[in-house]
Amino acid sequence: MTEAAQHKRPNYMGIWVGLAALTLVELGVAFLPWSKQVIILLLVGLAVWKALMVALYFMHLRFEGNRMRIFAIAPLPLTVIIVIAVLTEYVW
Amino acid sequence: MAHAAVMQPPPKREVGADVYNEKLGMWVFLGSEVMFFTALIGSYIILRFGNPDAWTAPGAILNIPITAVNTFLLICSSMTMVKAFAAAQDGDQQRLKLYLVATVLIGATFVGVQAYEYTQLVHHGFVPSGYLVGGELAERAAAGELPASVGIYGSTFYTMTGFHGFHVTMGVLCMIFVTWKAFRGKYTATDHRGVEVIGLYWHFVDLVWIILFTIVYLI
Amino acid sequence: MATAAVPLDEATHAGSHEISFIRKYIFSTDHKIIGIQFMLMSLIFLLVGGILAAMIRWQLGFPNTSMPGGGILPETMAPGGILLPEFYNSLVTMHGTIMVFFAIMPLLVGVYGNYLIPLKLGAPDMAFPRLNMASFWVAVPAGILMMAGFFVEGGHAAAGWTVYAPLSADPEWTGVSTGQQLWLLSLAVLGLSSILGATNYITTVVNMRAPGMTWFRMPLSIWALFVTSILVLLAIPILSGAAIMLFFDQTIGTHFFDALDGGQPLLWQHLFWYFGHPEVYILILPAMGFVSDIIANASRKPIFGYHSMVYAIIAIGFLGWVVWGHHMFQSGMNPTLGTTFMISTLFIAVPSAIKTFNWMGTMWRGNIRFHVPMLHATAFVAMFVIGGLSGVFMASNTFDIYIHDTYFIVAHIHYVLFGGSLFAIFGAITFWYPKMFGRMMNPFWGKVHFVLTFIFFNLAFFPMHSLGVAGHMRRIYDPTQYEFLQPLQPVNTFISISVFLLVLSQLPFALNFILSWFNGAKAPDNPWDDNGLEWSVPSPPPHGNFKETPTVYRGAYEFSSPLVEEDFLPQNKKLDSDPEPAQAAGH
Amino acid sequence: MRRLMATSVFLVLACGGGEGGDGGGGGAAASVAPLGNGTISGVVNFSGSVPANPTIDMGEEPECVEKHGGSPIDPVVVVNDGKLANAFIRVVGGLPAGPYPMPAAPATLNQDGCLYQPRVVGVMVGQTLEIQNSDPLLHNIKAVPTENRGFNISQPREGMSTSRTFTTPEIMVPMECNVHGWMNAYVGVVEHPYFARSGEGGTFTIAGLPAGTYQLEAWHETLGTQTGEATIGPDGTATVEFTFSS
Amino acid sequence: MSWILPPSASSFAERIDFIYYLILVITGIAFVVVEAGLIWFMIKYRARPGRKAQYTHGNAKAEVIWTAVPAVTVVVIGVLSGAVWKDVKGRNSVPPNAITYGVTAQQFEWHFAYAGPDAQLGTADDFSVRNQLHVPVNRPVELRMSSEDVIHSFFVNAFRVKQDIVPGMETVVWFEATETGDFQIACAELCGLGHYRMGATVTVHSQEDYGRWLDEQMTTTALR
Repeated sequence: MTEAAQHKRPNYMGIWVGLAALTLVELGVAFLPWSKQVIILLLVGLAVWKALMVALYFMHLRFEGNRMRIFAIAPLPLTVIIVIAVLTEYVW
Repeated sequence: MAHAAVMQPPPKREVGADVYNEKLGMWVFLGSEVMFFTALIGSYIILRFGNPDAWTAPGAILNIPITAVNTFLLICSSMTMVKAFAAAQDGDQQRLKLYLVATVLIGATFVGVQAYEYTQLVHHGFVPSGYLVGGELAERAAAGELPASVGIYGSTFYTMTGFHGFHVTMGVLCMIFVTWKAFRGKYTATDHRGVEVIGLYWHFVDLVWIILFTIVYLI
Repeated sequence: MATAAVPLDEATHAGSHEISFIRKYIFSTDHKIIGIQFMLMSLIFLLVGGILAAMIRWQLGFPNTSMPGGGILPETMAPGGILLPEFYNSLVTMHGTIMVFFAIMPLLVGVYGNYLIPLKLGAPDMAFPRLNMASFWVAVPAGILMMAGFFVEGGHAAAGWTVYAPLSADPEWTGVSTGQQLWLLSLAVLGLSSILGATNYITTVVNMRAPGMTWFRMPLSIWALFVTSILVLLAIPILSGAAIMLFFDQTIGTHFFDALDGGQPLLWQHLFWYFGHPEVYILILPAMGFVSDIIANASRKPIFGYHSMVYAIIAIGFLGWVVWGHHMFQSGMNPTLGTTFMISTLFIAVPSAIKTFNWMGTMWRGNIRFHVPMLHATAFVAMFVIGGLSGVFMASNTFDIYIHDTYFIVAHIHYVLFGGSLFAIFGAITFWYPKMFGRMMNPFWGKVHFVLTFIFFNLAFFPMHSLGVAGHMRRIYDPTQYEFLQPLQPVNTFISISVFLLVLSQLPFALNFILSWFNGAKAPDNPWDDNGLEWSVPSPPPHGNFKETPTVYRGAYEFSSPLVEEDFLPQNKKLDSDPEPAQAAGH
Repeated sequence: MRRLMATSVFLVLACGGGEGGDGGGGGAAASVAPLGNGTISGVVNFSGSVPANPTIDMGEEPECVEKHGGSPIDPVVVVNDGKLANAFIRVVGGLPAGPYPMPAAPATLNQDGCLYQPRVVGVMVGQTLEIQNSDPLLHNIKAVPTENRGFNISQPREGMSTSRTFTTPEIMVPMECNVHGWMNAYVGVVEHPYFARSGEGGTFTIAGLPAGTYQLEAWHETLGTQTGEATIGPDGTATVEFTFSS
Repeated sequence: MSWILPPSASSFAERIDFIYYLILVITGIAFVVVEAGLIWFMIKYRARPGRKAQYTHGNAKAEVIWTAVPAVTVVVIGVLSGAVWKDVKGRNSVPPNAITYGVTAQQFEWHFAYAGPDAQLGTADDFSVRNQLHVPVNRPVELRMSSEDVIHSFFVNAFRVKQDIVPGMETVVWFEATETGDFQIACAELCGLGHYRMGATVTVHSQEDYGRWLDEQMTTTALR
């Protein structure tokens, strides 16, 4: 609570509108007649964007101290390691 | 943080994460949740790479319109949640209760819609083991309109969305508890840890759904 | 951040008013009681696991002969007292499972994580006492589920403790369905317990250290438990997820690991070992921590190279995440990946070497008191060296071609888990027993137990190396089936006899443990002249631990300091030269 | 299917602990008095050219080889001067409503010389099937049913014997030994005791039936099924013939 | 209690064994040094009245040394065994002149498929023999292995060959036998209650014996 209290409160409605809009964009992109790869890249990009908005503003990571942020993102590398490593079974 | 100073003389402590225990604890717990969904989503990515033919084009089997609405619902619930938190900060009890109740209701609706979606899919003959023998989809597959076998598709779809739904349900239950406490006026402008902590969990579940909706339904 | 006040008042209100027997000893929120509860539970499982091991060894040492007392087993396990192959597979599976998940892991993390973290950090209790209670009472049903598997139709899980799919995924291949499902459920439930525990430990270590207890004044045991908790927190969910997928494969017909319908058997191995290798360090890091404390105390010397010890712990904790592939060199995994994993694996030798040499450096020019904990600690170092060195053989993917899935691996894991972890656990139990129960253990019987255990442990497991070098496969019900193994049968018999004696050697410990509890000599506050905060409070410590939060002025290893007359200097003892710690918390 | 069944069984066992499994079973039915004393006797004929049975390479099981003397063959289709053995005949219609008497003796399935003796065996639901090992080596017995609960057990030594029962009628439950891939047997699980296996001479008898007209079905592992009808007159006997052809 | 590897009979066995003896020597030295030092310290620095331990927090130089030495050593081991791995198990490590056999593993049997008269595997005239692999000596042999049910592992002690066989994958392993005679094949991955008995034999023939055996097999299978 405290961290949120110390800074100027973000515009939650704005974030909400943004998320809804991005969702609509995603729905549009998914059915575009483009190459699968491009669409996947776009969709993943949009998803990450939305996820970041939620994490940074709704979960207030944007306004936490650095210690707190480190705790929050610590596991992410591990999620990448396993997927990449196992995917090499197919890649080469 | 003037408010805490009046609670009681703070015990001297080494500076830690610079946040109170419940909040740190929830973040730590979310760390393990991330790894849990890594096991599920990671497997999904790997399995799909290994056997792309078992997946259909978006919308061919899954009902995208209804899940899109569901996605919007979950986003709304995140908004109401964060509004409730803001209200708690301002000590605005009325809006706190209002937004908490809204969050509970929207969350419950999400679960309900997902249950409806499941029943529809099973009705069409899409189950965790793939096509339901003799089901409508199985016939379309026999006719060559759909992949011959979607066993792994069904497995991953139901497991991932199912466990997300399970998390939402748990969230709703905890949220009901928090709401009940809110109605008993337990959350003040100075101390409303419960609201913030459940909020963190709730937003995390929302975040996971954002990822799931994209990779499961749209890709 | 004055809200750090919360945990304190939470803990103290628990202690303030009188609490019923049930709330005090059964559903207790006191981290000390919970630690003791975990200890009793896991010691019982340790016994069970040992008995299973003895049965395995009977079959290997004396194949196709009736096992003494085997008559009481039902037809489906051992008709006429002679074990059946399927039951033997269950024994192998359950010995591994119970020892890893229900004995060693709770003994290290559940018991001492609970007992030591608040005491050594000067905290009144865990950050979340009720969550702590929950983590124990979730572990109990997990244990019950696991034991239930022995009594269901089709027998218990028989696919090895690594439950490789598809052998484990489809009842058709083993004839086991219910047993395997109970196994998976039990581990999923136990996983929840571990995660709750880890959340608690991490929060406590980060947020509840007494003033002056800076990161680099924490005892190495706490550092180890902290890093271990992080590993638990992040590794266990992977297992839970994988176990749930396998459970669905077994029950509702999903195809995650079913090659016939788009699944991938190797995916199970990747997931399992991605959890499994951090798990290996979950099982050794705390042991290293306890041993560091004990060796420094017994040598009456500051730990040699404290900082590098800390960095070694962190390094091992990190490396644990990038080496899992070395369990899969021969699994058909991408061979290029194999080389990568070999390199990363070999590098684990570096932090391990640092720790070993630093332990020796600590003893060097010390004034070593050989109390029972120190005997076990020294044995730990000696045995861990063997386990570590034998690890180099299989880290080399090339030679692993030959010894993979042979008794060389069995020897290695037992030198690490028994010679390593279990000796450290014996050390820890004998070291902190006075604090936990307020009584001293009998040192004579402690020494007897140590000597017997040490001798028979080595007689039992060292010969296994030579079995492995001769190509003796593991998990073989009857080695005499292979000509090239028949000459090795005498070695097998010798090992088996040693194992029986090893199991018997635990009798003095069990008796010593139980009897001392009731009529051991009353323990003083600080029987070992140690510096840790836990020794500054009565034995056993009262609810809430400290009358007022202690202040810490130095690290935990200031032995034989020139500043004072006696050869130890408690962390909370203020000398005139000591400045008050810069007050960070609660600005 | 089996998985789904495993689930339900799991649900039962998870709270119940292992019931079922071994043991004689069928206690209730055992007390039932015979329905009659009529007998259907018959013969199974085989017309056409007899397909050759494959030889088995028992190379690394000398104990089994010597029991056969020379290279053993896999008795898939056994025909002696036009009569077909190892057909499974059962009454499929015309029976009065149950309950039916339980056969006194358990059915036996013997593993001898790395082959099943007999290759085809019938049991009534709840009747004990006794599986014996007469070979001094490991056999495992894997039942892969669709209706009943499967099992997979081992008999590593000579003279071992294990009992199993089946809970649901099923034609037929395949039995296999995975150590010796050529070993196959078939268990016919019937809800009544009125079944038989055609012997070496192709003949069989079904006893204990009241007078009446019965539909019968004969099954063979490779030749499919044939149906027939028999009427037991006042003299209490009836005859029936089946003819399989390749 | 022997640390000597059993006799080997394949082309790359020596190289694998060399890695073993190399590691054995290195770890042996480390073992002796550490354990001896440990015992020596235990005796020399045991508590005696009037002694006081030396008050020291460590020695940077010493720590650098015992960090660097193991690091260098493991790199050497890694590089050496990496090279052998590349030739034995690496991608495209199968020699071009290798004879190919098919291996099908199932609970609890091995089926070895041989190319028929057309010398082509995977054609109608292939024949397969249960639990018997026959190969010529001094000729690289490629096994294309697949599993019917669960994971098995193809292990020949004397050849220093081990490779898991995973259902749904075709795993390939190769070796070149350098001595004639019979050698035992074992399953090295727990595959069920018959695992301990899932053995087979690989018979290494001289070139001409192999030809003779092959001919007689083809004639007998032709008869069937």
